[in-house]
Amino acid sequence: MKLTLTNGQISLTEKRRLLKELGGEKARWVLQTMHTIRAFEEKAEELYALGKIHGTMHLSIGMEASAVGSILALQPDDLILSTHRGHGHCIAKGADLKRMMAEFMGKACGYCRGRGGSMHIADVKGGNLGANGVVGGGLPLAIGVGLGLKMEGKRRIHLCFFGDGAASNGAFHESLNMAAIYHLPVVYVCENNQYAMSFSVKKSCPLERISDRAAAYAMPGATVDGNDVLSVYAAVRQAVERARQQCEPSLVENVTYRWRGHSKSDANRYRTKEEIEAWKAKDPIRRFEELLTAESILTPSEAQEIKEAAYRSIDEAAAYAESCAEPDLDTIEEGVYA
Amino acid sequence: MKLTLTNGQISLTEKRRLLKELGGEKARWVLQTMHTIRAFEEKAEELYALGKIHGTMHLSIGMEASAVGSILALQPDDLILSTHRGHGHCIAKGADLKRMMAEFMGKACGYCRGRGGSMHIADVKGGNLGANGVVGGGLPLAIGVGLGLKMEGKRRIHLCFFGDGAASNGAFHESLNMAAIYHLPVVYVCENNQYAMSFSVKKSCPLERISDRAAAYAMPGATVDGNDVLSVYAAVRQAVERARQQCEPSLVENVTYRWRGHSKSDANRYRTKEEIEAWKAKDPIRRFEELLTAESILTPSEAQEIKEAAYRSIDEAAAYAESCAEPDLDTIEEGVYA
Amino acid sequence: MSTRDITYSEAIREALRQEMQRDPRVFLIGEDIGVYGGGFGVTLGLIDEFGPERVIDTPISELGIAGAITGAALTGMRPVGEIMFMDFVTLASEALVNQAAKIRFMFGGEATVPFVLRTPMGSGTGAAAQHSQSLENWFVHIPGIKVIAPTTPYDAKGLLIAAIRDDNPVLFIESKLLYKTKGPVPEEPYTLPIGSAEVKRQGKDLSIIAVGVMVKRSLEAAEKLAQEGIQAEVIDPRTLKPLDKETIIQSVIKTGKALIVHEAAKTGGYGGELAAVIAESQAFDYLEAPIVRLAGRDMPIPYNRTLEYHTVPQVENIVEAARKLARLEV
Amino acid sequence: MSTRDITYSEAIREALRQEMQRDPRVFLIGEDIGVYGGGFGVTLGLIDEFGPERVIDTPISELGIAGAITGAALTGMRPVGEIMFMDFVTLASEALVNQAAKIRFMFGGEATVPFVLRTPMGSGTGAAAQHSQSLENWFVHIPGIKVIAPTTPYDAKGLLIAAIRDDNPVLFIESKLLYKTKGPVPEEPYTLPIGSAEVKRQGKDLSIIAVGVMVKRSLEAAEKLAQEGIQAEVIDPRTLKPLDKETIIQSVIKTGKALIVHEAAKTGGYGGELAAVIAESQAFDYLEAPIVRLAGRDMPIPYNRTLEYHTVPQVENIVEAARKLARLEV
Ligand SMILES: Cc1ncc(C[n+]2csc(CCOP(=O)(O)OP(=O)(O)O)c2C)c(N)n1
Ligand SMILES: Cc1ncc(C[n+]2csc(CCOP(=O)(O)OP(=O)(O)O)c2C)c(N)n1
Ligand SMILES: [Mg+2]
Ligand SMILES: [Mg+2]
Repeated sequence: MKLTLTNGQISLTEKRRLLKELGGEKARWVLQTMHTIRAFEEKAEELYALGKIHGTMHLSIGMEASAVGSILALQPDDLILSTHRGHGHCIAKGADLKRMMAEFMGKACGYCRGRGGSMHIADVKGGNLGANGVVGGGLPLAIGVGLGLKMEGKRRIHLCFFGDGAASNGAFHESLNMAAIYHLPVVYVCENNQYAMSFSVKKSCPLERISDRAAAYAMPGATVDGNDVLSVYAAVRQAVERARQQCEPSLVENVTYRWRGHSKSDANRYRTKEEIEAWKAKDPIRRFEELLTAESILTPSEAQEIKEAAYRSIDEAAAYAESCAEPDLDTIEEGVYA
Repeated sequence: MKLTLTNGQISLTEKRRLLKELGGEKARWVLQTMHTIRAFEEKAEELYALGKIHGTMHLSIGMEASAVGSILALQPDDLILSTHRGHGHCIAKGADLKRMMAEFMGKACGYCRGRGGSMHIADVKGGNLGANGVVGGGLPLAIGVGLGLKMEGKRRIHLCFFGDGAASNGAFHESLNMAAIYHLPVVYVCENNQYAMSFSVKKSCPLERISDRAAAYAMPGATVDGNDVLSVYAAVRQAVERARQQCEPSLVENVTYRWRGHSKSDANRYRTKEEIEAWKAKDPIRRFEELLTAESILTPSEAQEIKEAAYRSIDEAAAYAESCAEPDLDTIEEGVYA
Repeated sequence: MSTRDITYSEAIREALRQEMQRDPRVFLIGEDIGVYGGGFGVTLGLIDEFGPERVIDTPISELGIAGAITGAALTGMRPVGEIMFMDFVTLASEALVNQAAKIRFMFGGEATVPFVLRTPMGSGTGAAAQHSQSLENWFVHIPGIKVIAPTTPYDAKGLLIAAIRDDNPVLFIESKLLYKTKGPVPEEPYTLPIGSAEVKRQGKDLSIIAVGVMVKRSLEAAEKLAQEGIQAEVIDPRTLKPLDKETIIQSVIKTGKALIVHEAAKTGGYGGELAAVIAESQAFDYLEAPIVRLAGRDMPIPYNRTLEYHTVPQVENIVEAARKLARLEV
Repeated sequence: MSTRDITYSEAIREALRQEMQRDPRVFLIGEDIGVYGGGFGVTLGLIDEFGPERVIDTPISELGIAGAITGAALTGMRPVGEIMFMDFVTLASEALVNQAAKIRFMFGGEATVPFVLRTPMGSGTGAAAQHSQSLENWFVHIPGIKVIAPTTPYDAKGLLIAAIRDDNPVLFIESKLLYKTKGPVPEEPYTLPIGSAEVKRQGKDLSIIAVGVMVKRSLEAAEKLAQEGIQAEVIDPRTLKPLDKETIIQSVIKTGKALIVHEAAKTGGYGGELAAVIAESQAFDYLEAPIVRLAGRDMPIPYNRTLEYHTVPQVENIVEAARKLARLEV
């Protein structure tokens, strides 16, 4: 891909250009959405601790730029497939926070009527074809979504998220190969957060960069600093253009990190506190906020207001979700067949 | 890999060097084994037409150099995994022709006691862990064979054959990746005969060379003229050395062609007569024979004798196989469990 | 339009062609289904009519195929996939079981996954252990998938059209040994109800419930049994899931004896489901003898012809089992 | 050495440790089984004792794991693989079904494939549709594989050691909800026979045959039923394949009533096999009532706690079904 990167980042000049192009409103949306994702997950954690959410969940705190920067490059009617660590994708794609939180609480008014929970939230009307409890589970589906959109002929494109762990699965190979040979409008976004559960990407992949595997499919690939929202945007945007204009797939790797454990049952035995702290210092939200204030797009107090608005929206969502009813037991078998 | 190739071939000088190193006996073995494979398959075809062999079979006529050149690089106690098009591998690995032919006829004295047939011949004692009816079915097993041999610590190595079609399967990705990250003594040999059934490798793979996919696993790869037995040998030998000395995997692609249809039910609708004829002109057996006579390693009449010996051995094998008994119906359920 | 005698595979091809003509959202995807016509020639010629955009050859990527039909269905298409041999649905099963079958339910009913996945099952072709399996019960066991296994050209066409128009993932299992069998099939498109069994032969002495090619063998067995004065009723469930339990139960109430025949390995097979459905129903009170399952042996399919023949039920085995059951000798 | 109370997961870990100490050919391979200790902590600490060469973490490559154990077994090793959730055996099933299960037979008996593949099944953890399945009947249906599903720490240790020493591919299914349950387990290594059921509770009024965590629930139900004067016999097959039919049949002959309980979806499940085994046996003549299957609903496991609870049999459902059956109200 035609990207000039230093340490995975586009230049400051390029960032300025992009900010200008995006305009203040979009920039605000980016910041607020990243805050919203974090606020959502912090709230979910809190409610989990209180026993109001059960099961398990996979938090993406620290990875917000990957979700938001990627989806910023899409049109509203483009389609995404998400992952088990998909709350950020869902929110960035425009999901209703209330229905999302209600789903976490297993309520009838949740996106899945309480059937799915964190791992299966979908917002089909909003273009999110679903999180996935199976690692790499979305990758084979991406072939079909790409085929369907290509046949439709409306130049809609598809963005498929997956993790560094999923890149070791056979599904990755079949999906990228078929997208390449059929010339499908698919953007593959690998969120490399360094680990598949406890298995370091350094162990699972013999290459420096997962995006170098794009070459095996004659596809362009790029690896960007996944904690830099504008670099993510710059890379994914190119891939989106290629998908939309040339109907060809690409692979973008967002290098990032999850601050929390893998799921609700992780003792963090496979990594050090120092490593976590070092990554926390690269907080994608703080970095973008600093850029916006440095570039005088926002004042610090405006930035603070945006953050507060995000947290408020989550409080409202949680309150709404708590007020929702449990699914009716009589409806238990609904939805198995159409 | 460190190979100087022109049109996929090593130089004549290098061929001479290899021939000298191999010596006359090995060279004869190579020629005779290629003839034996062809004679075996021609006989199998004949017996099939006579109704003495049933089911289906996948002939490798035209691909003999790939099997023989690859296995020439192995030690007798090295292990191979073969494919549905595996008669050549089996013979080159030293299988008893009588038991092989008996298996084709479904006889009790066949390698699989008549249970397996063409697609499942194994010669476990001889180091052939079996043909495979599943395309790419051997690839996941190769991980385990490599692990087992590595743990054994006797520097035995494993060679896994598969086709161009199998290279599109997820099994390929998982196998090569795991062999790479665990540093396994595995040589992957892709027999690219241009088609997966009717699907051209030009359609299934967006790259010129399948071996370029080795890079996705930080593994060396090479593509050689698979109809040139010494070039195949030269490449596989390097991969074998790497496996044996450094305990690291490699990928070798032998570019070749099957003269016959995919199986017994192929109307050849997907390719032209001209294409088939063009490849027949590259007959690996004739080429090697010409080299040996040109280099005065064999006289034409010696070459003729070798060929006749090969065909004789197959006639004997067929006669033996015909004389064998059918499996006893009382034993039908034997072998399901140990 | 009129009714002609055509083969089972022609009937399937006709259903595909007519649905593709009718509905631009229908497309085919699978290995070698284009010029090659598929492993058994079922799709032969369709690529000439509909082009490679709607008759899509794939690499050997069964998971990819299953994913492709699932994903395309999510975008509103109505794909028909093909897995060349049922043995290889193992490679596709993650997408079928964890994705396609569950998406609608997991998403609270807000998505539909309308596809058909065609695949041939069974032994009898000398193709040995990895090309001869019958794994229908695997998918019968998965909520969210429908499973159809037609046994006549007429049923094949009507049920395939119904399956394509159905809004759920449907596994459409074809019987290899039936591809060349002929029967009357109307030219025009028609559908048959999914979830309706057919009594393929009336009889009062025992009920034979058979799957796939075993329906044909059971009908042949019934002819022989008739010569001995035993009248077997032969029931073809046609759709294995949803199952038309009522037709089976009523038959067993009438005859008091149930013989279940399939070629899949006996243990863990669909015969268990059928036996249980009968044993837990009101037919229980009418049973005059144990419920008998005649099924494939619990072993892989061998290559040798004679061994292969004796691995799965044949007409004479059905005759014998039915005779014993009718005479209450079990 | 003595017998102590340890948990089901400790018992499994002890079996692994002791076999690894005894036999250098035994090694472990699976996702996050090293420092993480596996999805459910079962292998915790083993990497410290045996090192990363014998406790091998893998990428997310389930097919690779299944292939690795099959291939390693062919070289003479005795690997123990782990699939983190049974739902993901779908991804591994080609290697299990078409390779491991068939190799010995296809090769005319000239190879053995001695491995164990451990995997946890079941719902009850709020993990929803893709992390809660019970697919035991898939593998029961595959000739060449043995299937074990222990329900107590004692059985888990003895059967796992037996499985590791067995020369066949064995699927060893653990019940998530049992990991923390405790029971007496001898310290020294021991084996239990594969293919032997256990009557976990004696009773004369009805036979309950249960799988996995349902054995525990059935025993609890039996206690309650006893208070009502109903004596339920509870049978734990322990090894689902090979199945100890005799123990089940004798029990049903004694009680005249059979209640089958499992959490897998009812249709196409193992309950069908059990029902059929009874209905085709000599126990048929002793049956006083229809054979009852109490199983998971035919739907994916939902996330919501209440819905999840009501998707699979609970103690009170077993009590109710048993009561009805004992009173011949079915
Ligand atoms: C096929 C499959 N195997 C194993 C798991 C268990 N599991 C859930 S998430 C996960 C790690 C995934 O790693 P990655 O793809 O890098 O995504 P991340 O969790 O880091 O976001 C694993 C092993 C699963 N859900 N699916
Ligand atoms: C998993 C799987 N899918 C499909 C088939 C049917 N089939 C048998 S051989 C073959 C083509 C294999 O192509 P390739 O790997 O190039 O080997 P070749 O036949 O050319 O030697 C196909 C599709 C199969 N046996 N296994
Ligand atoms: Mg990760
Ligand atoms: Mg090929």
